[in-house]
Amino acid sequence: MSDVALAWMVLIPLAGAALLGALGSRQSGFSANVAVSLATLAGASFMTVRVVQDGSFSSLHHELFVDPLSVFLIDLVAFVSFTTSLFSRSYMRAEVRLGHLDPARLGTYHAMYQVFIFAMLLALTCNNIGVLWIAMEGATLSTALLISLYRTPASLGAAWKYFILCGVGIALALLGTIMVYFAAHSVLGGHRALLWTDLYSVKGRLDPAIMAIAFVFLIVGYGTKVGLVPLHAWLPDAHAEGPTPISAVLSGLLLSVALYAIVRFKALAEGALRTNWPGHLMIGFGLASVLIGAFSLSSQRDIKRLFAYSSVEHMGLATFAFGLGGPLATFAALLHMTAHALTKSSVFFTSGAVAQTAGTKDMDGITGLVDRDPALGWTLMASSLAIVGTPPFGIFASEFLILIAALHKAPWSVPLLLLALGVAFAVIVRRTQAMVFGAPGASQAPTPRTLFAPFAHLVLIVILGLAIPHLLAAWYTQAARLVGP
Amino acid sequence: MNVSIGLPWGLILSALVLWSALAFASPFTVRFPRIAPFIFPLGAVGALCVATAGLLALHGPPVATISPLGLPGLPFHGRLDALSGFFLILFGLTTVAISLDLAGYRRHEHYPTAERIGAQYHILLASLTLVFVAADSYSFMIAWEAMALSSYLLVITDHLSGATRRAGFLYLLIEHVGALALLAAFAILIAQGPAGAPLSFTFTALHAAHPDAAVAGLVFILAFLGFGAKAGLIPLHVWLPQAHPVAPSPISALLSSVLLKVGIYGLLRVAFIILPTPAPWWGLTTLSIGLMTALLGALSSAVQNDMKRLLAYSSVENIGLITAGIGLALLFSAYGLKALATLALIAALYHCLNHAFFKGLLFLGTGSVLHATGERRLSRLGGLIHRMPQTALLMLIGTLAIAGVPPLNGFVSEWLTLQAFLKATALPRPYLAMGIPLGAALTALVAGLAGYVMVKFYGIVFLGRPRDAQRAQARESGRLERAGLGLLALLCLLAGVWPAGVIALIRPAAHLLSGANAMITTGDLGARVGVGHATYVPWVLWIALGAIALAAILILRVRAARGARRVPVWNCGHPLASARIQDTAEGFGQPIRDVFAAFLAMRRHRPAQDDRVPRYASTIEDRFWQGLYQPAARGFALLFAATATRQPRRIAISLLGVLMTLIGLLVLAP
Amino acid sequence: MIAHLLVRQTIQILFVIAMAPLLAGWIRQCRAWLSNRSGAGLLQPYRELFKLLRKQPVVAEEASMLFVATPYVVFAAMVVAGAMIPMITTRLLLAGAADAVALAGVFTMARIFAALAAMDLGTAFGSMGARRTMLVGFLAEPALLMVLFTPALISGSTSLVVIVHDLARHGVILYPSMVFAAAAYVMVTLAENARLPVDNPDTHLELTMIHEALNLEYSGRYLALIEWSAAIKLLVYIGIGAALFLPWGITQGPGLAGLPMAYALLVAKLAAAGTGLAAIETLSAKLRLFRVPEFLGTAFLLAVLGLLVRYLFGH
Amino acid sequence: MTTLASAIHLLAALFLLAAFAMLSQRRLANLITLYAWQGAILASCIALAAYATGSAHLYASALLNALLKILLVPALLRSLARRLDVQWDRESLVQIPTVMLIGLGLVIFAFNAALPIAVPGAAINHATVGIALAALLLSLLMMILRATALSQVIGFLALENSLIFAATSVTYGMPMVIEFGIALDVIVGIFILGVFFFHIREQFDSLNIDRIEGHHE
Repeated sequence: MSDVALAWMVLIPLAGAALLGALGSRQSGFSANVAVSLATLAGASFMTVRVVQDGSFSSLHHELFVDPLSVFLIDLVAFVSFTTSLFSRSYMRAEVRLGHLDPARLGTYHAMYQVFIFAMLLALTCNNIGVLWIAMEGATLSTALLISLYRTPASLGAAWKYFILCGVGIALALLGTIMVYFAAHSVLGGHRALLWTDLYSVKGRLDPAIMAIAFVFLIVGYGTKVGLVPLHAWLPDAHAEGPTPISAVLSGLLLSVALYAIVRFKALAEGALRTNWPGHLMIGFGLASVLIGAFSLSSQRDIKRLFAYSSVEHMGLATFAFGLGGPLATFAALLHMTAHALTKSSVFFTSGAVAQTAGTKDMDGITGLVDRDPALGWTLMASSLAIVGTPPFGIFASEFLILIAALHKAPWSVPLLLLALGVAFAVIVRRTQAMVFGAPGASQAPTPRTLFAPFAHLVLIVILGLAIPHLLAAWYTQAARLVGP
Repeated sequence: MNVSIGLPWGLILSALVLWSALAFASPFTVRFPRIAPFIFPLGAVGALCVATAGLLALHGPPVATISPLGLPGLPFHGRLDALSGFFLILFGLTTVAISLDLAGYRRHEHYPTAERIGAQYHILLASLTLVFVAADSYSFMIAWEAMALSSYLLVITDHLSGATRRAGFLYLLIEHVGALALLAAFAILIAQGPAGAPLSFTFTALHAAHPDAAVAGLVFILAFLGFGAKAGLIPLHVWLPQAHPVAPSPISALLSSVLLKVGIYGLLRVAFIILPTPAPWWGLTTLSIGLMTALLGALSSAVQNDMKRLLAYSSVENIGLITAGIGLALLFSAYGLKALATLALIAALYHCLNHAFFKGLLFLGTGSVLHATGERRLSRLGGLIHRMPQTALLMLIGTLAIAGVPPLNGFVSEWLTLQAFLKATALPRPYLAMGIPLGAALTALVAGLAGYVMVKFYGIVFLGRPRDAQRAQARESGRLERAGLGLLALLCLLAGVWPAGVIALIRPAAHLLSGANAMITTGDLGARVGVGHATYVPWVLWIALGAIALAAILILRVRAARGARRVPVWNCGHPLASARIQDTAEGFGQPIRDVFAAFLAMRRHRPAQDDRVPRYASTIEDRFWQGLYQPAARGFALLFAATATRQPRRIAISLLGVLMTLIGLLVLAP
Repeated sequence: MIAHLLVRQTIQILFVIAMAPLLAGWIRQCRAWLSNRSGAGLLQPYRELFKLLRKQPVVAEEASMLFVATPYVVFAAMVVAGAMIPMITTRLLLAGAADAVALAGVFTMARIFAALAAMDLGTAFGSMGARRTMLVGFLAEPALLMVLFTPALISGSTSLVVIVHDLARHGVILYPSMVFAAAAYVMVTLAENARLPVDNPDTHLELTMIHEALNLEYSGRYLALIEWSAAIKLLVYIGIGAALFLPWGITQGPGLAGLPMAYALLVAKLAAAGTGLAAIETLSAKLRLFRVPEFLGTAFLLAVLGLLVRYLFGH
Repeated sequence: MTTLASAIHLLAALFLLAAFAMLSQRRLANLITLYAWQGAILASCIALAAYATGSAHLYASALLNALLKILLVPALLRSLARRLDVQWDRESLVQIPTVMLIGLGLVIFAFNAALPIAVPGAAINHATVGIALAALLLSLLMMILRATALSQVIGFLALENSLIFAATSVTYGMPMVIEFGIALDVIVGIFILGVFFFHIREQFDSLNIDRIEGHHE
């Protein structure tokens, strides 16, 4: 019966979307959103218990399945979407009160939020590469609407850019998917040629030439969504112009889910090609993203753009690590995905609250937070220190492991990585210091908001850095075995 | 290794718990002012515990422990050996004094109170302890960065001033660059293990890695960069003279006395214990960098006009001397002269201890002066010996100690260092044997400069007459502050008169590092310290000096019919118009500026003939700042600008990028 | 045994204290003769000292304890230094208390105290003098150390006793390295004792004076102590030179028998050195202050040359 | 079978031709017509494939595509174009002949890229993959060169056409669920675009992309 639980967990947000759409702009929408997310979280934990008891399983005639690689991502999505809904409850209320947002759009906002969550959960749980593609497309469409929520010229422009670029990317990914099907078609034939579980069993027998081209399309396609350089043009605008909760889930979840898709296909392609050419491809993309992302930081004045570029850098790091391959690197990459998801969302919560309090997103206009609002100031400080990888936060652990793995596999890349990390640290900390300390600027009326979500995330990140739960570690290790050659 | 929670660990854990509690409690002193007075004294108690633990750890086998925390398969390892023990003692004793002094700060409202810095301060103490006892690279890095961050927060306590923020950021930045170097060093060692095998981060495992010469050299360079950045060796010293002055004085004391030594500790730990036998060039590099740092520090401190900057540069100088000693030890052990290596190490560690004591004393003293006068510029101070006689007396001890004159402690380590230099003739390479005594000469020059600097410092701050009218109303500092000063002064005297006692503390550590006993003898009620036939017996000197001075006083006083008559100053008949005719700090630095003009980047503003208000100003800048850091900053700025302009803005361009990527990859596809 | 040591020690201390003014007088006398003047006689320094001691001292109102204490400290330091040098015999109570390096340290301490005391009253001359002495001091210190290192390396120890013992054992042979060292040592001695060409001891010319500027404000017994310890310092320096470069005739044996002979020899050495000093002072002109670093740099160079020569010849 | 194959090849060639025509066409109404034609070619191609394999779901897919691409989408686009009254695309910065040359280069490249994909037995696949790829690159080029939002969208739809073409004619059809998914996405996409356009219009009073892009930095 717990097979059905999986389906339920996926369907909860969809149902919630309908409900919230119906609720429209009523105040109850906020709490209802939280409730739906909580329900999703409950479903996810139920599913997790099942996985802990008896390993990975599939349901609905192998249409849905869960394995160590996806289970922690599912939990991550459920958890972060829940905390984000908590945050958005207070934040969006304030936005409406401050007159930034037309209350009539709240219905769309909440509904699309849940659709987005649904799409990501579907992408993670589905066993069918076609459905995976549909889910990613759905995520694109829903977020396009969310990004343009404010209907300001800037937000519309950003949403348009996002729609076009990610649309093209997704289309390319579809061609890749078709080619994988084409390659598997002659081996498995028919519908089974789309199922992960079956594909993995025959990955050695897929035609390498086709798989190579397929992987090119897939990495370019889904890579656009991950925000790999040079396909990242949409990312800063989308993060900067969308509502803050959406920036949080975009950076924290969507990028990771897209990377998840790439990683699965990479395993397939490497199995077929019997070389780690796909890995090299990912290493290249990863390094480019790390370097460009880090170097682009210093010319940003908009607080959310700054952290958007830091997302480019971190996703690049994860991609790089996945590209290295091998148990250690993959372990590190998965850890990095998790830590980054938690940290970056907490960073966006805080910086959104900061922007709301200061009344501007321009960092030059924000000073002396720690005197005006100590809790907020210290949270921002802690979050940005966490994102630049200072211990004891989790990102430090993953970066350390990635360095070691890189020294094993590609020593030449280590100086570049160190350079990028140093630059990112310098720029972000300098900006944060300027915002947190100094004389308080023009004092805005502080808006009521809860810092519960960032606090919760920070606690989790510290746990990741000091003592990774053994269950999680076990998952990572199994996932690494699954993905690794 | 035997895992146990013995008495030492018990003490350390209790100190950690106590400090965490205090850190947690400090912010609440606003709401409950009644607990405020107890915060820092309790912190001192914790420091005492740590010092005791260090003392216990000196003798007896190294005690290891494994914490429940940690990454999977990587619990945090702790290890208490003689080296940790020695540094824990240094840290504990100094911190007791500093905490006492801080406790005295309560009455000054806009000075660091428990409410403002209690949390950071006690977190810093805890992380320092962890750095000294960490036995695996992961927990070491965590403690290391926690230390860096908390100290950074302490540095920018007065964050309203832009200069403070800049200095704090520079500190944190260089700190982190160093940390990245350390990270790389550890990662390289860890990656030495077989690819498949489970990683092990413990220092013992890293030692077992046995990297080949090239890798070991690379690791040494990286570690040297990392720990050098912490200790303030050139060219990474620039943060030090900026960060130490802007911090609250007790914090400056902690930074100078303890945090710089952490860099030394790490260098010793990596170079002697973790890495295999050093190559000669390690020693040579360390030695020359150390000597250059010492010279630069001494010269720069001689030309400073801000009393805390002066002391900060003097810290650079002392760290340089310590590093030079370590370099000597590395050279000796590279050529297998273990006994001599031990001698050099004892000299270096002795100087660590001394510097902790007298620099702490001096910085705390500047804190008292700052309270009394609210003035840091030497050109405004003067004559405080009349206003705050007790502080002045204690500071005189510190001044003489750092000037390295017998029979105080500064001289003992200088003496040992010179003895070690003299033994360098034993080195098999002639150019080394000939060159290194010149190092001894450089050391002597630096010591002489230190004397010059200290005369300038003490003479201008405490002697003469107040250069500024409203500074004349200074009050003697509080009882607790003087207690802190007194404790450190006492330690200076003790370490000066009873070298054998100190050497007994150092010997196990040095032995652990070099693996041999030193050719160094102590005797005569534990006060004689000898290298070969050369001996130095401080207490005999004390007695002889005292006896003769006493005899002179007695004879002359007895014979003198009348006591001295108090009159106005003679001054060759010129009446003393104003206090402005006294020599200024600038004036005192003038000879140095002229003799060593080549080493200093100086800009002078001279009055023109027709100036209404003629003013003379000269600013000294660090050559490294102009020559190294500004160009680097410009380079990065260019790089960033280039990247920013290359970002695709238009959708069409981005799509073109996608197309190009696609085509390129399809071409590449196998 | 201890008794013997004590006796020797006491005699040497008394000798140093008593002889120092005589040496100063002798040098003045020689200078007078060399410039065709009939000097004030050998005993003039004693007369001056006793006169000063009899006078009531005046102390400035602004003076602190440091100002009053310094003359005693300096005096004690100089006497102790004199007591430790094996210039008559190597068997001294205090000989083991400090080696060559510690000796240099004692001098530094005295210098620092003098400088601080000079700054105590906040007069322009005082702090100027302090600045200059410290300058000369830290420039002379490395040179002095290099000089001391040459014999120290020959005999493998910085202990003066060992050095004297070792050098004397080889009988009358001249080490080439020691020649350089000796030359350097003479220059250092001139600088450290504020003699020409570095400083002119018998003028109060404000712009050039170094030593005199320090004790402008002293009078009565304080001034006497300062002058006396200056004299002792000169004697001690010459004594060290004698011990290092002319170590012959210094008794090694335990008995008291050799002492009179040794003292006679020492007096002879002092007289000779004094004459030499007077000659140098008469023949050379005062250097301008900013030439002093060059002067001491030369001394340092000579000392290093000595060191290198020592490596070349192996002894 | 061979006649079928040659027929499919012919249609494929026509498909590519349509893509070229759209690349060169600047009048919006004609563009939409061309899009409809391409849809028609696609549908008939799928029908042929269905006939060849005799699989029921390919017939369905052909029907679906015909409805969508020949009737529904063009109608929507026309109404949009009318209500936003845009008829002409602005002069693009690259001349039409140059565009044609670039397109030719892309086609050659696409064919070469598709060469390694040779599946034993099915001769048609090889060529059709090349054509699908070529059509895809051409429509991407079109999106790059067009300056109004609406024509960019048409380029996007053409791109999606070539995907369907690949899906159906290369592999004789993906499973139904995919095709429904794709169809759903297309419809939703068009609606969202419609919403967008009106907002963009009221914000920028034009659909020119450079105006839209001018705003965020």
